[in-house]
Amino acid sequence: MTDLISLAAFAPLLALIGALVNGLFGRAFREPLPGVIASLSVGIGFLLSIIAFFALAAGEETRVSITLWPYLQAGSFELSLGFALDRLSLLMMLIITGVGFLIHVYSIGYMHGDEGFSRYFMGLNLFVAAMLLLVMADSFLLMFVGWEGVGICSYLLIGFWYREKLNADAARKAFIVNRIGDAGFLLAMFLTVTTFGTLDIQAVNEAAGALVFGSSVLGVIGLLYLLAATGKSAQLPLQVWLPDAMAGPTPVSALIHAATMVTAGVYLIARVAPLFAQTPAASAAVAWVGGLTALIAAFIAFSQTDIKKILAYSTISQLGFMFVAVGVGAYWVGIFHVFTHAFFKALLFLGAGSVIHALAGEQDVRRMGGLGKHMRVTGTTSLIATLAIAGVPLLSGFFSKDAILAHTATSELIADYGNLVLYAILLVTAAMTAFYMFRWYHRVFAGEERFPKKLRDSLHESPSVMTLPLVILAVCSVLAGYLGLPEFAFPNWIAHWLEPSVETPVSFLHLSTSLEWLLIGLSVVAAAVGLGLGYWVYERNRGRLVARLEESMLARLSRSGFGFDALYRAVFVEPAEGTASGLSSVDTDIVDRGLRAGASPVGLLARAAALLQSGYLRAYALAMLIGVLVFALIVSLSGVLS
Amino acid sequence: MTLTVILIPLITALFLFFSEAADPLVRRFLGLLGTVSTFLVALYLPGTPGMSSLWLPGVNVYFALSPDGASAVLVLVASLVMIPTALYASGRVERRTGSFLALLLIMQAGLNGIFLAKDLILFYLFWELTLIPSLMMLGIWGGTKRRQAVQKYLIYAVTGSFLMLVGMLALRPLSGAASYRLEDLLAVTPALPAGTQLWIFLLFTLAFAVKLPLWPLHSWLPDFHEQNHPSGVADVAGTLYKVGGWGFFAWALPLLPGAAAVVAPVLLVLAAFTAVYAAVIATSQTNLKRLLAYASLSHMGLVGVGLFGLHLTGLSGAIYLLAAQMVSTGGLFLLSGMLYERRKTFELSEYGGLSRSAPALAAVTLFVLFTSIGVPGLANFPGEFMSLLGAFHASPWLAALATLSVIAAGVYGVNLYQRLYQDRETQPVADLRELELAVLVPILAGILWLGLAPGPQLERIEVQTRIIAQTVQPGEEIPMVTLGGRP
Amino acid sequence: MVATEYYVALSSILFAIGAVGVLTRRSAIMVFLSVELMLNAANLALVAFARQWSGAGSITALSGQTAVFIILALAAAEVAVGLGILVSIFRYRASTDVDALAEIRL
Amino acid sequence: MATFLILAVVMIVGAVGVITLKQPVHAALALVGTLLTLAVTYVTLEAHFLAAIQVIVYAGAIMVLFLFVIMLLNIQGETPPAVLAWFRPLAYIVAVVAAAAIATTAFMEPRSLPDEVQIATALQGGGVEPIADVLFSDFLLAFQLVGVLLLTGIIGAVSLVQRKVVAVQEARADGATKELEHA
Repeated sequence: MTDLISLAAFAPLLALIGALVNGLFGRAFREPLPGVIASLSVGIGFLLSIIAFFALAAGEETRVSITLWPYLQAGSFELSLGFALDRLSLLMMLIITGVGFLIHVYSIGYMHGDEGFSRYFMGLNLFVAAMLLLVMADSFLLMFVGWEGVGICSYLLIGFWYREKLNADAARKAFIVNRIGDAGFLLAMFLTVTTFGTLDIQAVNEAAGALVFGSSVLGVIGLLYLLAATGKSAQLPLQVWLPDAMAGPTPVSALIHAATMVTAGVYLIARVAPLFAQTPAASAAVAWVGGLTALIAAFIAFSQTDIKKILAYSTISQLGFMFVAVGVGAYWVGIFHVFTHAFFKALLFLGAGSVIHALAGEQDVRRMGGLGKHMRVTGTTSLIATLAIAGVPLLSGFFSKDAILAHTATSELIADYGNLVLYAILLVTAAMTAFYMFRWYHRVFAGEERFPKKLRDSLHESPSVMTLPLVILAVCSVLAGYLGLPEFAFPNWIAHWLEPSVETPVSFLHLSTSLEWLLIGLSVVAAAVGLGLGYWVYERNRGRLVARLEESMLARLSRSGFGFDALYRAVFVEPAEGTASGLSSVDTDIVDRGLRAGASPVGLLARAAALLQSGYLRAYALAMLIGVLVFALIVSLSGVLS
Repeated sequence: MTLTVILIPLITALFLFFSEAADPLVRRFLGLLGTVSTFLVALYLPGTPGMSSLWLPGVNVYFALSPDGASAVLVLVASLVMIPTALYASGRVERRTGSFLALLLIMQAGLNGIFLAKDLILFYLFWELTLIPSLMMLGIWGGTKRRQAVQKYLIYAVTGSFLMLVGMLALRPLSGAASYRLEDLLAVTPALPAGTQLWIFLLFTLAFAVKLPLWPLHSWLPDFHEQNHPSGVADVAGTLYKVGGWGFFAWALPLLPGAAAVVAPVLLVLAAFTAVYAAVIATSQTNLKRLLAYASLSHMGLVGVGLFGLHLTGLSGAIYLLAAQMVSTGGLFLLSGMLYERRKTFELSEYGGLSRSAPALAAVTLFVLFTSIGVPGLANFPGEFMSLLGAFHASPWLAALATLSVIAAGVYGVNLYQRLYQDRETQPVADLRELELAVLVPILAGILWLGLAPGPQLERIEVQTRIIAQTVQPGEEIPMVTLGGRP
Repeated sequence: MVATEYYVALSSILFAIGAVGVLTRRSAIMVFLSVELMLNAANLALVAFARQWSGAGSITALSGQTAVFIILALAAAEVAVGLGILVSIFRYRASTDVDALAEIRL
Repeated sequence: MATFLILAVVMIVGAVGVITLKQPVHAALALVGTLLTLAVTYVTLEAHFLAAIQVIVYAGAIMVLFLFVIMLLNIQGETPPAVLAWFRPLAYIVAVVAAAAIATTAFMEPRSLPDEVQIATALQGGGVEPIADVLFSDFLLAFQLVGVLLLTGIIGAVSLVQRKVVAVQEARADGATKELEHA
């Protein structure tokens, strides 16, 4: 059975080969071939993952580890690279390769006619390989290899149309902010080695369990891993790069900046659950970072006008929800939300992609509207996704979000860190999510048509290669929810499935069933309020109310993304550039000239010595005589003779 | 066998000196012959026995060479990098190519000597021998302000090494060792009184800090690289010649452990500061060569951080990083040579959008840039990781400071790529030609080999690190051998 | 029989006078003469000590006098070359003033 | 003791004369006087052969050479030194201190003289035959080297003179070309 599972180990290799083939010979291939190669390599990876998934489900062992080759070795510190395929990593692999495959197919249509066609698919394949490496790694080091690998691929793909300075800057910003998170990851690894003596995740998890509850060193390790996670999952304070990352092609935003890469932070914390379970402080920090990010991101999403920027802030907000889930100790809930979010967010992005594709690159929602009539499939699938993300009951979003809310309310791990306040925040954010998603759907698909008339007749639905993935994703985003029904009343498959991988001593308050239903009711009310408000503002009053609010301070604050960009530029970027040029001039002027000045006394000494060579013979004779004299004195006085 | 690694380059250099009138292809063939055969010999070096014959009887100086442990690794990597360098030099240096190549090979012989020498005075001999060709390459083939650069480089290098010579010569009489060979000295010098150990170690530090280079003694580096021959070949040789780290690793730390324990924390501060300082400055540079100079200075800061952590992982990591940065920084300098050949300038402001007309060049540059900023899975990462880890054991805060250089490295790496290859297109350039491809293939192979399979090399390095870790017996607070095995 | 110390004192006085001559006289010839004088002062001391060491056998005693004999030969050769140089300098500079030759320095 | 004093005074007066007399010829003659008195002192020190040599070689040959050169170059007296005025007193002081130092060291350890008989037997009157014994036994190498030395002295003197002739021919040749140019 294990060899069936270990087949999945070839998935990253396949993706890598696909990337190499496209990279080296890409330009030689005609248009769709690179796309086909890339999609195939990811597709086969998907099949392998499914086989492994069912083999693992059937088999009795929960974890298969495959060692590759020894990597680092110094004294007692041994580290060899290897994969650890357990239920959590296989689930993630399914998401990555599954959603990845759909997006690859979609991209064949979307990138049609682009002159960097093969380069695009090389980047996408490389990304899938790196992401698989990240989730399959058995040690923090190999995870870090995948961690930076995805950072690089996102840099390559965000800056795909590198000729515009805007895209290149966005790519650079994403890379540098990710790099800050990676530095945090490095420090966390160092502390892990000094504390546990090894980087093997399973060993660390077991050892962490043995440590005293809430010990400070664990707290620091947790915080460092949190810093790494915020870098990659665009949470406060490192969330500024994701909105700009929309400069990349839309399928890239769908795959990387919605479904897979940004969830790496959540996966990391879930993977190191036993460690976080031991430090309520660090977990509370995770939860609060998630909560605040969710709230702020939702607020910013209100006023955004770019179709993809709204979805980007919505992603940041949903990631905030996942962080709260893993923060409060409900690790399977976090992964469950990752699972469902991957589907409907990818669908939303691909829908936006097909809208942009149809409107020949138009991304501003103010010049869209009423497209539902013209693009049937995109319209309906986007509607399903919007309802799902808004948390409308019986759709996947509702189940995962409700689970998060329920577990936040009943969490004991961070009970004394204000989990109820957090619950309230999340509830409000859920409502806000419903509102801005309704706004998004309405501005694009409903209401009067604001796009130029001449586009009207050429408007057509995207080709089937793009709409088919939309339909598949829509089906998934409806059904996915039923894998994780509320435990107290219904069979919950995903909790049971992830249990062995993330089992921790974390417990939750046991509520009476009536209270559970009350919680579910509350989340339904939140969704209803959000949607209703949206309907009242945009449908009934045709957005007149919004026009009046346009100039208010809140609206400006929201549009500017809470001023984080300006703040970071003023606090970090300018001073950094200032110190850089300052240090550079210090280096050339002070250190350089200083040392040269230090050498000047030697010059003085030389000139003084030259005086002795006056050229007068008699001076030389005198010098000789003095020499004789001194010698004679020494001999006579030192009593050598006697 | 070990002697042949030094003799082959010397002999080929001799032929090359007289090949001035010969046809360029003959020169290229000779250059390749020399470097490739040296590389092949270097491949079989680790197994072979060393040699040790009495050289200066009066003073008991032996001509002792032995390819144990880290020296074989460094010789192997240095000779690997030398192949593309010689090939590119034969293609790109116009004036007196024969003697340029000869100097390059003499430098390679000197470098192999430095790494293999197991006798202190022989080490010093090769240490100075390698300086001469480096100076001549800068002085004869350098840029407009080469004279000041040579003067500064000479003053720094020579003052440091002469003082070191004083320390070296004093070592044997003071300690009463049988000879200047490493094993004889190792038996006796650790027992020297703390005072003598300290001043001798400081003399050693002065010379090695110039070559490491560490913060206050580094200002020769930017000028050295800026004024060198635009093909970047002399810079690669210069990068190989940054052997201060090896000096500390093979000689200063093991011979004078008492002083090392006292001085190392101070040097650790300096090294960490150099790493961050240089990386931050690199972000603001507008001249390509100066930017690469500061980047390599930042790497050497990390090597220093690894060394002065006085920890087994750090020491092995520092030497591995030393080897890896030869390949990556060497590759970057060769690429800068290729860029200069296309646009005849190093000013970054005149570059832009080259990726459209030279995609292969852009891809390779990006790959080598990512290696240089320490992306895991590529050459620099294992060394950097272990160095920082070693330093983390010594002092977490300094290691944290040094890790900031990783971020600054990311900034200058990506900035450089954007200014060269992205944004609007300035002037289309030719893509990689076959000579350049042939030059870059060994570099890329080296990067992948060092990045993906550090295991065997680390094992060899560790043989020598173990000796140092044994002799360096700092106080309890710096765990000497065990890797933080605390439960 | 006069003690050797007196001869040594006398020779040192002559040597001092010769030295003053070398240092103060402007003309090269005069410097030459003073050098000869210093030379003879040295010879005197040698002969005085030859007598002093006669107690140690004739070989050691007479070696002092033989040394003087050799110094004489040396003085002759020295004067020959010295004057030759002097003549050539005179032709070149038409003056034997010592200070006039200052520019031979670096 | 009296003879020694007389000789000493004469010699010192002669020496002072050498360094003070304006005219070079007078100075040379003063030096000859000193040399002759020195020869007499050699006699009192039992060095008869040396005394003879001193008179013949030194006073005879070398001083004649000096006089010859002085006459040849008809060197006038000296003008006072214009340069390094501070130099003269310093020279005097240094010379006096040097003489005093050497003298005092001698007088600090007075050594007893061996008796008459011993001196006579050892020095055998400083005649040619005993000196020849020493010269050709212990000092043989020195003797040969002196021969070489004299040879170089001669060659040196001749070569210095030789250049003069060549220089003259060149001067004449230059002169000719100059006229050619002018013509």
